[in-house]
Amino acid sequence: MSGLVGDLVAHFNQWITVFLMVSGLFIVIARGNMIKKLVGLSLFQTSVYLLYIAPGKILGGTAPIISPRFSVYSNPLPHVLILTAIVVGVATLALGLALVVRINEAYGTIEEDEIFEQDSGR
Amino acid sequence: MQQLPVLQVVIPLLGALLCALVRRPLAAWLVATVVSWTVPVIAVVLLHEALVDGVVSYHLGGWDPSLGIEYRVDVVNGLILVIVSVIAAVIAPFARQSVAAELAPERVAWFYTMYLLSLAGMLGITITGDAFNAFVFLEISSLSSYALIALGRDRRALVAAYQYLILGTIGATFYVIGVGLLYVMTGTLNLGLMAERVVAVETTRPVIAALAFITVGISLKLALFPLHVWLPNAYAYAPSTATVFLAATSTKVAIYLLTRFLFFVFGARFVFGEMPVTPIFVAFSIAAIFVAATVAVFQSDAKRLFAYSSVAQIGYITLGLALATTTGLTGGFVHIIAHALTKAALFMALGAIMFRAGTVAIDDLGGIGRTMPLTVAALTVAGLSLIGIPGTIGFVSKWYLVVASFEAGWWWLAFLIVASSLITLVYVGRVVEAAWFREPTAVALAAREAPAAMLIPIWLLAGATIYLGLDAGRAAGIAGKVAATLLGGPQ
Amino acid sequence: MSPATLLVTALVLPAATALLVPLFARSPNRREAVTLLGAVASFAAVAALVPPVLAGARPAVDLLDVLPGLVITLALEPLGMLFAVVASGLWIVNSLYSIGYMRANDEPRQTTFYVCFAAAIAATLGTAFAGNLFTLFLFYEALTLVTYPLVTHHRDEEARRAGRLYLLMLVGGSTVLLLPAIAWTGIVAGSLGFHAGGILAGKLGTAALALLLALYVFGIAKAAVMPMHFWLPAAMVAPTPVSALLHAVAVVKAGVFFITKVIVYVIGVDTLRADGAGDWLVYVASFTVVVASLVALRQDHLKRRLAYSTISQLSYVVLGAALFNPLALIGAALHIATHAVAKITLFFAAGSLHTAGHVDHVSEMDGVGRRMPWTMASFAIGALSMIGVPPTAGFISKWFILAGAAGAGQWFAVAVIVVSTLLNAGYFLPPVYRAFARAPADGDRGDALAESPWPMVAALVATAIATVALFFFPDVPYRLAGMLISG
Amino acid sequence: MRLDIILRVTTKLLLPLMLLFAAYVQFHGDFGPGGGFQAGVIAGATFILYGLIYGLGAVMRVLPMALVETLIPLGVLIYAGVGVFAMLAGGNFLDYTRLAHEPAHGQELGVFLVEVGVFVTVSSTMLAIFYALAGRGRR
Repeated sequence: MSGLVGDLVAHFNQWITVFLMVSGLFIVIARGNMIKKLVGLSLFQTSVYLLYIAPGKILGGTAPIISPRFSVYSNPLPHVLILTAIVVGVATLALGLALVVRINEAYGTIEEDEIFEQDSGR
Repeated sequence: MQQLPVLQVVIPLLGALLCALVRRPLAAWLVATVVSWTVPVIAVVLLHEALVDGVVSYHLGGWDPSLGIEYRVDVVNGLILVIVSVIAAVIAPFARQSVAAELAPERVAWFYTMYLLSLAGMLGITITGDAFNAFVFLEISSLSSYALIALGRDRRALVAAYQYLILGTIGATFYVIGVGLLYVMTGTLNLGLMAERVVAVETTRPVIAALAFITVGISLKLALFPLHVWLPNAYAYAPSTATVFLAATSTKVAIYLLTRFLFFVFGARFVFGEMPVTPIFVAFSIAAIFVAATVAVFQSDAKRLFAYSSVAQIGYITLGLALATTTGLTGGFVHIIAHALTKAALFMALGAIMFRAGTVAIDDLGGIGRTMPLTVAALTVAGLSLIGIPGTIGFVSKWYLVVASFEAGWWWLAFLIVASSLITLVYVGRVVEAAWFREPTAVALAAREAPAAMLIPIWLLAGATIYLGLDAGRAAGIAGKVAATLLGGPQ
Repeated sequence: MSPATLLVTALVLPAATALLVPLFARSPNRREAVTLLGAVASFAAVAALVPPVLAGARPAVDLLDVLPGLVITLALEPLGMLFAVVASGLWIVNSLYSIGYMRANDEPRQTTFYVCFAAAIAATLGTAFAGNLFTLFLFYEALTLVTYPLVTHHRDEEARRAGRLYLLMLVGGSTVLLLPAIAWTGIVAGSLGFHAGGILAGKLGTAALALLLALYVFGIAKAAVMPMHFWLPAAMVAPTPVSALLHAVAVVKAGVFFITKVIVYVIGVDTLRADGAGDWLVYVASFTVVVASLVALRQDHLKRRLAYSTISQLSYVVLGAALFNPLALIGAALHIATHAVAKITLFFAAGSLHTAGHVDHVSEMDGVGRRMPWTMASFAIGALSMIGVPPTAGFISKWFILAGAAGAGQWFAVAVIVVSTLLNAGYFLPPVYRAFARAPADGDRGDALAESPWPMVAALVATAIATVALFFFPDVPYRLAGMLISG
Repeated sequence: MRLDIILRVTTKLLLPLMLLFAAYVQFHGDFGPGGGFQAGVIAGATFILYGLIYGLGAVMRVLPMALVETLIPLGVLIYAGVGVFAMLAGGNFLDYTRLAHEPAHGQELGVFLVEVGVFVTVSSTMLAIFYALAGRGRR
């Protein structure tokens, strides 16, 4: 039992990642509200940021700026990658929101089932 | 000459910026045309170099591949570059009138901006040798294609774009999760180095999870059944030009990326020998071929019909990959060429009909062959290629797939492949029969033959399906080299 | 010209005609002159090939390398020669007939009609000249596609439904069954070429060989072996010239020609006879012969009766080939020619009746023989040939098949031929009897009947004469058929 | 006077500080955490805050939509321009070492220019998104 708890604690960052990932995905699938879906999508993407950043941290390492006082640095590459991923996430969210705004103007609702109902009725 | 690999991506990128800056419809179209006609030249030169030298490598910023991004062209992605850029070049002259007719004038320049961004993204995914860079390009092309789709006239285009955005983002995120796991295990993002290092750790759980994440993620982007739900609406409601471009190229690029990971990074021995990828892919491909084709039969909108047909046709390509033999892969890659040409021709013909008649509902198209004979004739030729009638390139790919099934000892698969042509015959027949053999409707009588700027591209593509079907040696030869490269990779 | 050049020319001429005809769409006279000219020129080119072939020449041309192993090749052999002569020769007569028929019936879209017709002949000659299975398959498919617009010529719902059935059954058969059969053959034999004695000897077991043969026989739906026959009666909605040349001669004969070629040059007669893998084919063909005749008995619509008769007669050819016996094989090859001239005569007569007074049913034929003597006399000759009564061509081919069956000790096949001859008489003699012996029907229609326009009458008399002539001068077809055996 | 006077005054006080901080983050990117992206977001937020408090019209007078729409591609153009310039100078795309006579200086210059490009694009993109969403229904 202590082994399991030990595993849980040792890999706590991964557990958080998994939790964020699954809950984000769940929201995307389970909610019919288009804004909520986008929120879930963002949560899902955020979990990936954590997935990349966490292994980049090296215990005892410092910010990767070369200085004679330090010899151990964190891996800078994941940060750079995730900066890019964040930009992508922002762009996706912005585009998604813009679409939702226009969908709301066109249909008068942002609930998916109501929209499908309107389209099938035509 | 040495700078060609990066120019392949930078030129459309600069073109997109230029389009955004000029904001005048005609000027934006001119920029798009110049760019679209430049990229295939570069792609052909690159493919030629790859055929002669094996691999063309380019280090961005002069960094070593272990640190920086490498652009790497071999026969496999050289071929895809040529396909994507040639389709773009053929679309350019077609686009001007079609886009002008379907979009408000102030949006035209944005359309070309998005179109060129999407092109840059696709060429980037194809050419890059860096897993994360591929993700960035994937998102560039995806985001711009969401915008392209949302520019459609119908309000359903917005919902289609939204759905595609949600599913596309999930797919891309799955991919990036897989890449992250691989990065943790191998310490590199360079595909070549990854391939070398993954062998030692291939049985570990993170690597197997990475394989699963990447496969599922890219399968979403390439619309492998049953992850295809975004595709029919997206293609049906996008502006005609966008449909042509996306249908002909975007799924092919995703398939390339999947191929690169399955055969090059993970290696065919591991993926198909030790993991149960073949049965899974064969099952889903067969399901795609039959289910999507059957759904296509019952569509009332020609664009939607051919969109479902795309899902079915992708099934043939993934089937070829799943067989993982030289013949199967050759068939798959010939089908990539075949489907790109055929679908581009079909959607272009529909775009021309949309331009002249304002509708592509099958009931409205009755007898339109009388007023637009050349357009409908091209549609018919492309339809024959879709069915796989001998003498067209569609036959060549199916021939390879049938032979590959026999070679694998799966005679039932050969029968399923040919039996599926029958469903294709039915849905192509519905459109063709309506267009030629019904009394003209009012809409059809009011239409006129499409302008030359549309007819010439349409017939170039339709002619190519026949030419490559009769002189298939060259296309099949390159596809065969691709297959050999993929199977004889660095494993 | 060398035989090889002639071969290509003979193929190119009808194709060129198809391309030229639309240029004269505005002027019907010139358009039809082009068609006739093309027909005569094509026949001349084909006929010029006969002497060299009889002298033993086997011209061959490689046209295109599609893929390694898939080459479009033309190669002439005796059976193909026979088929090509029949198809191109009857095209001339048929063009003449079409001119009369299409004008007299005010048919729409005549340009499309002539274009597709010429294209269909080009595809037919392509199948006749094909030098390997792939080329044969290519032209076979092309033939389906170019005849599809002809079947749906009337563009109404009935025609469209017939067209759908036509495409689905023919393309369905060829892609689902025939294509895998060809691929299988290619993989097993390592070649798709035609060789005397076959290319599969000793390469497949009995069961596999039987399956392969079944794939071919049923995949080649144009041969209309039951149950792949449904398309043929449906295709009768087309204008009569189409039914006459395509669905009595070119299209269906392409089917039985294909099957015969497969039996002789791909699987090999000796292989099949020794192995017993093809014995079932006798029964399937016999079944079709008898059942199609029985159905024909019950048809009142004349063209449909002719269609079922065609199904029955086609299986004579299959039966002849399936006996795996030299005499029967000669009979099968001859039957391709003899049935063609006789059946086209019958269809011409049916079209003539339709044109003259919309007489489409057997029950309406009372007394028409007195009003339309030329038409009905020719019809009678065609009918006699179908039954196999001397002095008509049908007798010769039937005789050879019968002799082959008897020689091979296939008494079942002999019985089938005898029974079917009786059935043939049962459904072909009543119309003849009604036409000549019964009094005309009451009402004004019977009085208004008169012979059709002269091009139609000329055409149908010509084919009737040919039917008789072939009985007295069967030399050239017989020698060609004989070469099929000697190789 | 409206009741939001406290907000208005505080905002006026905050704005210059925010812009200054953006500039700090931008230029300090060489020595510590920071860079064009972060600075761009801060600068963008400055204008968005101004717009939120003083209305869309006020901020659009400072930075009109047309200008913002030009700035977005311009920033990318700066980045791509640096890359292409490196190519013209004989190196590979984005090979900063070619930008100055000395490789180290070239690196510094290259990174600086690219970060400027990033700053321009990011800040104007943030603003464009704000305009696009906030401006719906007012036209």
